Amino acid sequence: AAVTVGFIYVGPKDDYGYNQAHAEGAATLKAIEGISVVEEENVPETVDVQKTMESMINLDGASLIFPTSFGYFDPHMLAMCEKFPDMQFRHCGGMWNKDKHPMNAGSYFGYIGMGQYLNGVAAGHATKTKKIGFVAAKPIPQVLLNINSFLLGARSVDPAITCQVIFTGEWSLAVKEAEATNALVDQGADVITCHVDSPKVVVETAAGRGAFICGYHANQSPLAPEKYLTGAEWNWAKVYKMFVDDLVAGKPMPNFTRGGLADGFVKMSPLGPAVSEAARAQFDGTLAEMMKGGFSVIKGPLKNNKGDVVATEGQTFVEAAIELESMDYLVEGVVGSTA
Amino acid sequence: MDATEIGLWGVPLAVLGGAIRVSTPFIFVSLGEAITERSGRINLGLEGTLVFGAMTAYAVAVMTGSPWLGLLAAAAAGLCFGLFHGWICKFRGVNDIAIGIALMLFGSGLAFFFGKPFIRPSAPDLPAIPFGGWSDIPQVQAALNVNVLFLIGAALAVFLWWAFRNTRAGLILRVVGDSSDAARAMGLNPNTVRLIATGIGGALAGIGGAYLSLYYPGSWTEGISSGQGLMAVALVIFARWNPLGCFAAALLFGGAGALGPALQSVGVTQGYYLFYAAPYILTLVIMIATSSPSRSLAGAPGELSITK
Amino acid sequence: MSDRGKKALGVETIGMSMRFGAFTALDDVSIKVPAGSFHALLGENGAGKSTLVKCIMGFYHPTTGDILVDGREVTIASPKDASALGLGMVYQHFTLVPSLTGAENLVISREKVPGIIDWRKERAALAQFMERMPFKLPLDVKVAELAAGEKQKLEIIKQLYLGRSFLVLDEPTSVLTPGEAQEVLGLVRGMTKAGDLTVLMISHKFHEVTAFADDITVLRKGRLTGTGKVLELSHKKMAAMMIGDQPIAALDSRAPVPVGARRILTVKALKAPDRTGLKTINIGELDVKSGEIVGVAGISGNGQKEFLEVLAGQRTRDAGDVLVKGSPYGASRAEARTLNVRFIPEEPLRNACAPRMTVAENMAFRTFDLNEAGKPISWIRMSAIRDYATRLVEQFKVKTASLASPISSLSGGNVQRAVLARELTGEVDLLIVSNPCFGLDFSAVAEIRARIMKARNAGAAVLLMSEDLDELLELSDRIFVMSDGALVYETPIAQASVQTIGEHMAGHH
Amino acid sequence: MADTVSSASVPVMLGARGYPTALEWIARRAEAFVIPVAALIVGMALFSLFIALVGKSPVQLYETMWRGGFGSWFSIQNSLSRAAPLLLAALCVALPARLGLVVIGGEGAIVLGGVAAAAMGVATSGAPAFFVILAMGVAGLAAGGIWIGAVGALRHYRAVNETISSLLMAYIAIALMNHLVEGPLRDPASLNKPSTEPLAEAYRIGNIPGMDVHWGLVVGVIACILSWLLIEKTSWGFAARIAGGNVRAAQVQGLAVGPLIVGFTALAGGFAGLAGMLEVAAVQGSANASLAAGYGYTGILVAFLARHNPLAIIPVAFLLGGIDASGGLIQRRMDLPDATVLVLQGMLFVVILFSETFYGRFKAFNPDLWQRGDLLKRPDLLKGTA
Ligand SMILES: Nc1ncnc2c1ncn2[C@@H]1O[C@H](COP(=O)(O)OP(=O)(O)OP(=O)(O)O)[C@@H](O)[C@H]1O
Ligand SMILES: Nc1ncnc2c1ncn2[C@@H]1O[C@H](COP(=O)(O)OP(=O)(O)OP(=O)(O)O)[C@@H](O)[C@H]1O
Ligand SMILES: [Mg+2]
Ligand SMILES: [Mg+2]
Repeated sequence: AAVTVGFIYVGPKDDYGYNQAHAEGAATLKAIEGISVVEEENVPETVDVQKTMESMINLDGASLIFPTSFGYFDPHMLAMCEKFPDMQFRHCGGMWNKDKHPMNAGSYFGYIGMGQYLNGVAAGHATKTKKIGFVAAKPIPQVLLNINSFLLGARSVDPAITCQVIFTGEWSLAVKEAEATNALVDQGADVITCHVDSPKVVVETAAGRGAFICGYHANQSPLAPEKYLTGAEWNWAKVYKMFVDDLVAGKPMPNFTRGGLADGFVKMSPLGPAVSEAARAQFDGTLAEMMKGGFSVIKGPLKNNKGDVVATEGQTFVEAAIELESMDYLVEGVVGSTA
Repeated sequence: MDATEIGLWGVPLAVLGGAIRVSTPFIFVSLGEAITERSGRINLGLEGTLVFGAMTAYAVAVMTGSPWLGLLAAAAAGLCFGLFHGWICKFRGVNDIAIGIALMLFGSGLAFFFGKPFIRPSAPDLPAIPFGGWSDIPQVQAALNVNVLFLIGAALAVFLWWAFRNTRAGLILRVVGDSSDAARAMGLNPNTVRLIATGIGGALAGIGGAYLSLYYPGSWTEGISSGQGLMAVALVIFARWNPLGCFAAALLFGGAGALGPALQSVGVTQGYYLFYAAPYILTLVIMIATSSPSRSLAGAPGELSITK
Repeated sequence: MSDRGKKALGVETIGMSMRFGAFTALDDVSIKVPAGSFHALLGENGAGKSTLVKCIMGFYHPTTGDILVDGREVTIASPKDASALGLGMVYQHFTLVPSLTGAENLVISREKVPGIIDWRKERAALAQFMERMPFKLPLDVKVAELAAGEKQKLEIIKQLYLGRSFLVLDEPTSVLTPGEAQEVLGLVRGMTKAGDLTVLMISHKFHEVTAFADDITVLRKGRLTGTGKVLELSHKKMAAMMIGDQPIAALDSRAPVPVGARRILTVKALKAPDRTGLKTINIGELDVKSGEIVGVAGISGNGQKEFLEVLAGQRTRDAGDVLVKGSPYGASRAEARTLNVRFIPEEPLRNACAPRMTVAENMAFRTFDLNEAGKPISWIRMSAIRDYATRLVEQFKVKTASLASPISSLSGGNVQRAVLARELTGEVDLLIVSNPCFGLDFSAVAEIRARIMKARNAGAAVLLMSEDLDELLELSDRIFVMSDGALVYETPIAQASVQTIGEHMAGHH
Repeated sequence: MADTVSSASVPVMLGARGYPTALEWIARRAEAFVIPVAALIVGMALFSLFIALVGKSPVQLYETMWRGGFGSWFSIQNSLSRAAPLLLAALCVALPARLGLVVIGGEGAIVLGGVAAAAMGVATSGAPAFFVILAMGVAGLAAGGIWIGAVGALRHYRAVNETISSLLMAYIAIALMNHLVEGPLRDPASLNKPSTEPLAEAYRIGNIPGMDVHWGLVVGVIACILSWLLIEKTSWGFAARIAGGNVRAAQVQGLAVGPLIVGFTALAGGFAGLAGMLEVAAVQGSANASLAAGYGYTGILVAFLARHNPLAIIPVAFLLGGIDASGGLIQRRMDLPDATVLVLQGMLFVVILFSETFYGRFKAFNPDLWQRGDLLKRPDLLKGTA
């Protein structure tokens, strides 16, 4: 009566980033009695992923599948949900909508923007040039929220800070990420973070140029122990265990799962040696406030970097606010454009 | 102007720095391929060799702690790939282009297969020489932090250019590449010469891979190359088989590649995808402008299948 | 070798046999070429001449047999060994490297080339060497840019530069003008007389043999069929030794060109760039009438090739008209078809065939898109193509293993025959031919010339370009000379003199 | 002229009237089957060695592969699904190859074909399904055709090397696609995965009845068959083969080489564009970055393995799809990395390509040889002098 759970990754399992974070979560399930885990890496977002899901069900007997990449959802996972109504599918990304999507589908995601805000707090204290940098893959809402959070965190330290962003256009493209990092440092940014699938290159390049780093996806501090301030990490182990526990217990699994720092979906890397006492204090204070709930990164009065108001005086958006999921602006202070 | 903020000057500086940083793998692969193609064979598999070289260099550097040993290992691995290509293509009916494509797959496959355990550890970098000491602008210093391999690549380009016409080995290579019959009549064995040339080409591609993983971007990931090896092979045709041309083409390509991020960093952000395509567009435009049906591909080695 | 006093080497083969698979190309051939002699090796195409000399040069390893050099047995495992012994060869097909300059070609062929070449020193040495040669050649341009005659001279100069004591020449004069041939053979003849050199020449031209050689050896189907002193042999005897007493195709007698014969081809004020793009060719006025062969003579590299390419539609023209039967002709397939124009370029395997396609397919190039009624079709029928090819193969006696063999597996003469079959079938109003007999033996040559003459007598207008003046004199009704991109001289055959034509070819007018 | 061949002796060597007998026909074809299959077996044996060296069981591996790629109706459908886009992608390489061109940038045509089809689908939205799908197909064909046709035109009229220009243009096409999908053509509702507006369900292409494989497979197979007919059976194909065999010969024959090159490259690109359209209409439902999935590059390999024969593309693509399909199961069952499949493919292909050297070497496959003894080795027989 073993339960088989399938994981599908879009890139290599060990990439020091997005896929690794999921694979580490999956690995914790392997230890659980009665659960067996099957995994497939480097699966493109084409008919291949549909066939992989199908193959996991048909040949491995998987009854719960986690397709972890964003592009797997529509149409690939949805097609499989329809084809296998008795199987459960949970997708990482938060696109499930009870009006549109079947009940054996579901999505989970974490409010990692909070983590980027905390990154920003650490960065705000560390920057001397008052300029911080962000290497981003594509201008999509999740990435924009991270960029904005990073800047706003830094501005909570010093409102004069600006953040330069460079989009690479691809989720994983080592040389371009390195070039982007160099360009940011050349323009004076002295704290760098990123939102790409594999932050290893960004971290190492920035550290090599003497800039401070805030990590993303996973803990990259071993790559640059001196320069690493902190990082926003996923804690998928907690999420996966929760789903699997439900499955084993025969309880219906939730379709729409979100969580942030307080829920343990997201965690921060331990603060590095370069973080000052003042920074540590503000960081801990903000974290404590977030853990209480109700913390808003985006709150009025706030303009975007084209001068339009995005939040009026008194308007606040908590981490779960639905509006944040269609963010299409960069806030004032971010140098860059959404298209 | 703020000492740390160089504004629009960042663009030319980034292009210069980018040309120096990004071009090195292109230089090595295209010089290696130039040697191979001058002997009358084309090895499209250098993409695989590049990736395998990157993995080998990184793995050996991690295990021994010496980037130089890593470099050596990458060159040796590349040599093996090159020799294999050279050996298998001597058989009648075996298509060098097709074997190259298969080896591209095989090289990348082996690299990914054996490279898994080396994604996480960090390897020591190859050293760079700071040529920017005269300036106190950190950006200039950074741009002029030149890796030894770049310098070796530049020297190699000049050396090959000279050697193709002024050494026995260079002339023999050209003889074999231009006419197997003539070579045989001189008592040369074209297959042996091509074997050696493809081997050297592979070794240089391996070194290019070592630069990727041990210097810039300086880590081992499966996406480390993203087609640079294939592009470098194409640049050889673009450079008309001239080593100096290969060097210039690599610089052009590296510099143009840096344009996209640099423009974004100074606020030119609209249509960034199109900026990223700059190296390709530029190369294509130059190709079109410099080609003409009446003097098609001057300098193409006569035995080269792709231009026959 | 200088210690022997005289430099020339004698070479002997004893019982030389060479098998390719089950086929015996050489069967127990013993020949003797004494030091300082000029020896001619004769035989039909495929007789084994090239095979024999390639065995001597270490290019092939004979199945059995020995080689003696100056009476001593030697082992020649590779062209390198031959070269070390002082043996050299000018191959039937050029072995210069096109993308290298003349100087580079010479230096790299030398046995001992230093690792690093000091070009200043080498150039000086080369200049000094060239002083002693009877003809001048530009050594600093790429060989690819040289004319065929210049290449041939360079090949020979290369061997002399390498200081050969024994020189094999495999059909050395096929691309040279009579004057050039005279010059080149005269030079080596002189060296043999002086005892500096021994020459073994393969040739299909009896008059050259008579003029320069001391002795001959004849091969036939791989066997030695005769030797003798040139002084004691007539051309007829030589021919008999080569082919036995088989008949040779005779030219049809030439029907006189009717007075009012229709003008078929008219070329007026044609201008086109030459292959370097630096000069232009300029054909003032040329016309060819029905039932007439117009020959164009010229040293290769004087624009004949470009002129032909314009006529064949491979080169764009800058100005001028090409008219066939009065209508403008742009060499499109439709025009060639309605006007019955046929074109046979030189080296047909390189210029008129797809080497890897089958014999049947190659023979169908002109007609594959027509049905029996001559109407265009979209669907080709392989059976029709095969039937057609079968017919032509029979008619023109093309020797091939099967219609499905690639045409590149055919011998040179048979490729030529296959192309002739393709182009001479059906109604022909205008035939443009270039060097149709290059490298073929005299019986093949006779047959091809007979075919051309037959086409003429049947009413075709023929424009014949040839580097072989004998051929032009034999076939043409009128001869033009092309020099420096222009037609500089015209003569009816009756008044043609080799002397005057030669002078115009050389540009001395 | 002197000739000892009696005119009768030639046809005798050709068989009755120059036609091969059925046995001859089979013998010639058998070579094209036996050699690659033997190579496949040798390649797998070599790979067994590799697998044994890294400490896994080759037996289990092949068992797994069989199960994953070919062993059941599900696995076969899985392989066929993966093979479908490769058919059209491979034609983009094989057709120009018959003209002597090495085009390696089919990926660009696929991507642009997909974008054009998606845009067309949105533009004609509301019209009857048949019309919309047709319009999308035409848009995909046209976009891909123009893209690779341009490569052919540049080659013929400006002598720009087609290998490098097609590669460059593939990168440019992908950039253009990303630009369009994230910019002018972006559906504002496509939040975290920028895409064009989704096609309405009615305009999607579904599965082949009774199969879990979309119609793209049928389109691909038909395209391969049509291409084969075009090349082998029509006068245009014949003309193209002449041009591919020797451009000079084609020019001398007055064939319109330029239009032939542009036409064939455009058709080839059109097929690739159609592959992009099918990805959009049958799989993705909109155009987005997933279009650049590398089919164009895999297609190069398929075409070369098929020796540029459109019919041979079909089994080769199926083989590749099967290996690909079994790759997942190998990862899951044997705890081997995904790269295992790349290593296997690389090894197999090297061996298969190497096996080309054995064509024409075996007497059993060569009717010329078994009819009249060792003919090829005895030109004297061919010359009728025996
Ligand atoms: N390298 C080779 N390998 C196999 N067969 C060859 C090779 N070279 C030539 N042959 C065979 O030898 C035959 C004759 O070739 P060759 O070109 O020497 O003909 P030839 O004797 O000059 O004939 P022709 O009188 O028609 O010019 C061809 O039919 C071909 O099958
Ligand atoms: N490499 C080869 N493989 C097989 N057969 C060969 C090869 N080379 C030559 N032959 C055969 O040997 C015969 C003799 O060829 P060879 O080239 O010596 O003729 P040749 O007398 O030089 O003719 P030509 O006058 O045309 O130059 C050819 O007819 C051909 O059948
Ligand atoms: Mg010969
Ligand atoms: Mg011959």
